[in-house]
Amino acid sequence: MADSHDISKHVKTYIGIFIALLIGTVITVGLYYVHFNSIAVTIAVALVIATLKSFLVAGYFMHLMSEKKTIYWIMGVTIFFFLALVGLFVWSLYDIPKPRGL
Amino acid sequence: MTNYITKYLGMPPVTAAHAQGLDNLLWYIHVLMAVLFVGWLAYFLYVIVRFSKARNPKADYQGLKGHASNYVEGLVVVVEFVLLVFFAIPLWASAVDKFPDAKDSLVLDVVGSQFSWRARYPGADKIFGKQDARLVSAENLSGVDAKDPNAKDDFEVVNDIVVPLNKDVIVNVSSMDVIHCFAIKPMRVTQDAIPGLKLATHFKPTVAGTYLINCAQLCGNSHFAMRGTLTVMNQADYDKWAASKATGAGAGAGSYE
Amino acid sequence: MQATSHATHHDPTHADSHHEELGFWRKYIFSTDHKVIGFQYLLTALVFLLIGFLLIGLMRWQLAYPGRAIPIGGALMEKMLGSDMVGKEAVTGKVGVIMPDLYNSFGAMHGTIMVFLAIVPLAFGAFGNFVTPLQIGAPDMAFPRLNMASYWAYFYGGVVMLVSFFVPGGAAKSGWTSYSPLASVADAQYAVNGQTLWIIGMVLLITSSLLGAVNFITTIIQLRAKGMTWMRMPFFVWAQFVTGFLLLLAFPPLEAAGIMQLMDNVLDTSFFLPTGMVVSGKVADISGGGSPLLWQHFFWFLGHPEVYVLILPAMGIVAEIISNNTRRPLWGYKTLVYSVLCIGFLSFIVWAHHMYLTGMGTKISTFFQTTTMMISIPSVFILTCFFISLWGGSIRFNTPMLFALAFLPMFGIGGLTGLPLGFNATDIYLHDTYYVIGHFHYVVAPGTIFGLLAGIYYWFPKATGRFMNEFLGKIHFVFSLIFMNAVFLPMFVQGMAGMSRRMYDGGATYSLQNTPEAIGALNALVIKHNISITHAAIGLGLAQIPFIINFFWSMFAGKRVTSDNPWEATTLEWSTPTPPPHGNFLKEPAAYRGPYEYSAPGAATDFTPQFQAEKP
Amino acid sequence: MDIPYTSKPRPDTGLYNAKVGIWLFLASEVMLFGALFSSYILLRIGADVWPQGLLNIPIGTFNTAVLITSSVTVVMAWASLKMNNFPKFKLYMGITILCALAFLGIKSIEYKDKFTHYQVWLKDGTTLTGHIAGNPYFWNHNTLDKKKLDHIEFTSDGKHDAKAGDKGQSHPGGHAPAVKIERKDITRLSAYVPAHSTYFAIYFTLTALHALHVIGGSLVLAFFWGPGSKMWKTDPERFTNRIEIGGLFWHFVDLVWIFLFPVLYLL
Ligand code: HEA
Ligand code: HEA
Ligand code: CUA
Ligand SMILES: [Cu+2]
Repeated sequence: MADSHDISKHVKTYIGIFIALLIGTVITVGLYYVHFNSIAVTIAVALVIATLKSFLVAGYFMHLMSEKKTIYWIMGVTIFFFLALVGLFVWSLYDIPKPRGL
Repeated sequence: MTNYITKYLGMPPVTAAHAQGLDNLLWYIHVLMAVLFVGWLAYFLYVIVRFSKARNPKADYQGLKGHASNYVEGLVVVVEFVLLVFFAIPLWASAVDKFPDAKDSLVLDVVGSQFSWRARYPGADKIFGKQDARLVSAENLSGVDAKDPNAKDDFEVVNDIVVPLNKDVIVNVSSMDVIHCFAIKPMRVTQDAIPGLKLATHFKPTVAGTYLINCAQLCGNSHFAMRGTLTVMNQADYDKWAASKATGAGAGAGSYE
Repeated sequence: MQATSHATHHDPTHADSHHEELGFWRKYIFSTDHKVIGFQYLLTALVFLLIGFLLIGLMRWQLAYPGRAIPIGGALMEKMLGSDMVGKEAVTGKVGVIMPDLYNSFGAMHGTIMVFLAIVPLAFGAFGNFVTPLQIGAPDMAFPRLNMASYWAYFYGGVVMLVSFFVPGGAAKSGWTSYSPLASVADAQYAVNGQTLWIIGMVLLITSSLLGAVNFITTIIQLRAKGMTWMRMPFFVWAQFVTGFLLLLAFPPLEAAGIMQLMDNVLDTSFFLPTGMVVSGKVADISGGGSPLLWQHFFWFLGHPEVYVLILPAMGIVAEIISNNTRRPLWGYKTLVYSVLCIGFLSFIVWAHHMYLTGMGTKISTFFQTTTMMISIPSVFILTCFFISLWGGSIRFNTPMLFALAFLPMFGIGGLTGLPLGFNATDIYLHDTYYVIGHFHYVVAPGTIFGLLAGIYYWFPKATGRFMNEFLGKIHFVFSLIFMNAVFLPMFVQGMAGMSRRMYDGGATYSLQNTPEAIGALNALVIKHNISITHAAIGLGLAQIPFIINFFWSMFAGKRVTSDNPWEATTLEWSTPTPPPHGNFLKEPAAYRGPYEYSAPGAATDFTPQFQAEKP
Repeated sequence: MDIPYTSKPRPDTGLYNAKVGIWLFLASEVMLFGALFSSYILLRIGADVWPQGLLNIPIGTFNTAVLITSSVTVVMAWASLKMNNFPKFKLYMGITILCALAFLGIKSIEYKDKFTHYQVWLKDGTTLTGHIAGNPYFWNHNTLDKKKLDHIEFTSDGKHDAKAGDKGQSHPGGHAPAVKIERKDITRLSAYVPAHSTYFAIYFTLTALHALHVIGGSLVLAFFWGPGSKMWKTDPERFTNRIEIGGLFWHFVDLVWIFLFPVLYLL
């Protein structure tokens, strides 16, 4: 377990991440007003930023950067099934044959 | 092939062109199942007699030696693989991808609703009239646009569908309300009817006569009685029937107004 | 037999010196002790098993004799459920005819009750709770209060389900799968209807399972005794571990979908309702834009892992009992463990084999049928290991072993008939026929139920300090085996002949009798099977009477055990006093070896328990 | 025997029980919200039109900031305990709870705006958005029939592209004067409630479920801040663990919002 000296170092990280998160939010909203020409790019950029932010929260606030193996296993399995869920749903939606006829 | 498969599996006779392939696969799988089942059962019965406490008071820590089990497992894997790759996948592909040419086929729109099947025929011009959801009313359930000239010779039948013999039939299956399932068991045809989607299936009847269309998906309290008939008749009779429908009273474009 | 058979400890105060006397309520009703909670699960779930059976009994009556009043209790049923549900015979006017809506309600509730209120609570709630902590050497579950909450969520879920029979319109009637749009259209005229209550009940049941799953997995990860390494865990614990993960990760999507369907029913949203629906000749008053297939995906994303939730614990029980009664180690323990992990993993990516006919393209259905075939391989491995474990054994045919042995071919039939369903081409013909009904009942009824019954007979002495009666047990076994097969074998014949499931009149509408000119319609023999099946189902019900008598009689007057380890077994639960006190173990338990050291060469007895310390 | 590892970590896993428990619980939460997200994707792909810009972005941005703040304060609260500084813990935890309340307050104002904002679909195929005179809640076309109204007084948001919809409440009265719309011209009328469209359906489902998590989480945190904090005196290690667990849940709630905000408000 970390002693209080370590912790005060952590506190600095927390503040840094807090600021990074706020900046991320501002950028996302800013980009919305700027408007990219293509909606796809807008969506991609917004999701990338959100993902980065979530990595910061999960990695540092939730200490995932330095967790135990058991937790990694649990979350790894979960993320895998989550991706299976989304991926196979979307795939199956695109793979519906069209009606036939003239 | 006079059909020992249908006989031993107790299935209805084969009455559509693609049905034999499906039956064959069903047969091979059941042979595999039977071999496994009988083999294991024989082993099982032997073992419980041979190794009962009375016969074998002292158990053996090592148990079975050798690789017999690996061979059995390997065999199952191989057979399943063969059935999958050489039979199931191609069969499905031909059911879903290899559609007959629509020009030479009869194309039908079949719409399920609680609790009947409504089939729309494109008529002599082989083109369906336009449909529009906003036109839907109790009198015009299909929402056909009567102004469209293509709609003039379209006609509809409820529950009693007629198709010509030995000609490909393409059915676009859909539903107005809940999910139904359009099934003609002797033709080995089953397709869910899902509101909001139009799903195509096809078959080629090879035996004239009457068949039952059944709804295979629970759709409400009269699900069990949602029965239609499919009548397969030779081309000449079919043409006569279609002509009478297209111009007959209560059918044709007139009924949409 | 030195260290292993201490005299039994019947004195609870002695066993449990350091805890204060709890009152009746805290001890038996709101207990946090995993063993009491396990027992609560057991009793509640058995009652639901009986209810589920009574429902199907009434349905089977209607299938065998369509339109005939049930022989007894018709008038009472009409009073309770109303005359829309229970009608009169056309000719005689006798009250007690099950109406189509009631048939559909019963069907949906039979499926729901059997799966979610009977088998899962038995397999996971009862056996998981009672046995798992004992087998890994834990004093209790990791979160005892959560455990209690889990039971009560289950209990209330069950109450909601039962209450739903009595609201206007009756209980849910869209199948246990509750497919939209039917689930939103049925009974839409009633503000609070069976469909809505079904979802609320399900949300409670899901909550219960989630709490249970969190608890089980934590317990297995954290509370294993000293020396109980992963590869020394009994196979039963592995099965529970994987089951826990299945529940944990597969259930939440259904909870989400349940919330969405609830909103479709109550707040008029249209998550699962497409644009342009026309219900009874009128364009439906909804915003549209939803997708009925979305519900199906969610349901089967749970539904398929769920079927392994039903079977894996039973396999675990069977493994324990086979090893114990062949007096030799389980063959291929490692193979078993990897197979069960593999099943757990794959079971998340096969779900759409229930949806082949919803208009799937070639690519996606190829994917799903390939994974479906892949998942059958580890099942074959597991069964093979069980079979080979018998080789070289010295088999004792006591009641638990009989049920465990019968499990093997029964599951075999059920599993093998899954194969033609798993190939999408053949599923075109078999989908939604009685072949499917036959397939899954073989796995859940003569399969899982037999496994669970074996478990009850096996652990009963540990839980109560008394044996169940062997004679009654064997009667129960023989008749159950005969009638189970008499019920479910003919279903394959019916399915092959093309009889659809969920048919109120047992397929009479599609029979040759009804339409003599129809080619390939159901013939008289196929229809007649309905009657023989029903008779067999009644026989099956009667065959349970010896069990019920045996269960309660033995609890109070059965033969007392003379040792803490009456079956001369090797796993840790047999080292506790009988019945185990609060806290389970008198001194800290430890595992010194693998779980199945039977007939080890050089050992003094034919079993060397995990808890027996190495000779110095 | 007592249950081991309730506050000390188990040597081989390095974890105490509750930590395994909360992560397992979060795993199931990932699947819960994941399922809703995937429905969002599927509904959106399947939709002919997907409304955009109907939500108030400045308010949403502010709320995001509020939630992020609460997330950092909760981890600071835990760090304070680690550093043995109980008063600071009280302070940070207090801020967290206030943030949670602020978030919920703002969210409920947003909800209320939506419940009184309407869209009418007219016979000629056009639609209008705006307010009905008297700002009633939750009406739809059936309400009109039930109340036997043959027309409504409707203040349109004005000539606008879809974007301006969110200005409805901030410009009461709007740019356009109230107009009278006859019942017979109306095919459909709906407030911005779940039944309005699949967009609002998924919006309300996701945000309400999220709000439930906020409520649940803040109740637990409030307990730790108030009566529960007595444990600091008796069993500080276990109490610190509890704060860590509560914090983990709270971060997860924040994390969900980090995705919800762009997905629902911006895209
Ligand atoms: C415990 C429950 C359980 C189990 C274990 C299984 C196991 C399997 N199931 Fe089943 N299934 C259900 C419960 C279960 N199923 C239910 C409830 C439904 C219907 C739901 C509904 O629609 O209402 C269903 C429906 C269902 C369908 C959909 C059918 C349809 O609706 O059209 C399919 C299709 O692929 C399928 C396939 C399989 C396969 C391939 C397996 C495989 O995992 C099987 C693998 C096992 C083996 C291959 C056996 C191996 C054994 C041996 C080789 C030894 C033999 C020895 C002797 C006989 C002595 N199942
Ligand atoms: C785990 C699941 C499970 C189990 C165990 C069963 C068990 C049985 N089921 Fe069921 N069934 C389903 C799940 C299950 N079923 C599902 C999901 C459906 C589909 C529903 C739908 O269409 O939506 C279905 C549908 C279904 C049908 C088709 C209905 C239709 O399509 O119209 C039929 C028809 O015969 C049937 C029959 C039976 C029978 C005879 C049993 C018997 O095996 C029952 C045996 C049980 C007993 C004999 C009771 C024993 C009691 C005790 C041991 C109690 C002891 C009590 C105390 C000690 C207090 N079931
Ligand atoms: Cu239509 Cu069943
Ligand atoms: Cu399945």
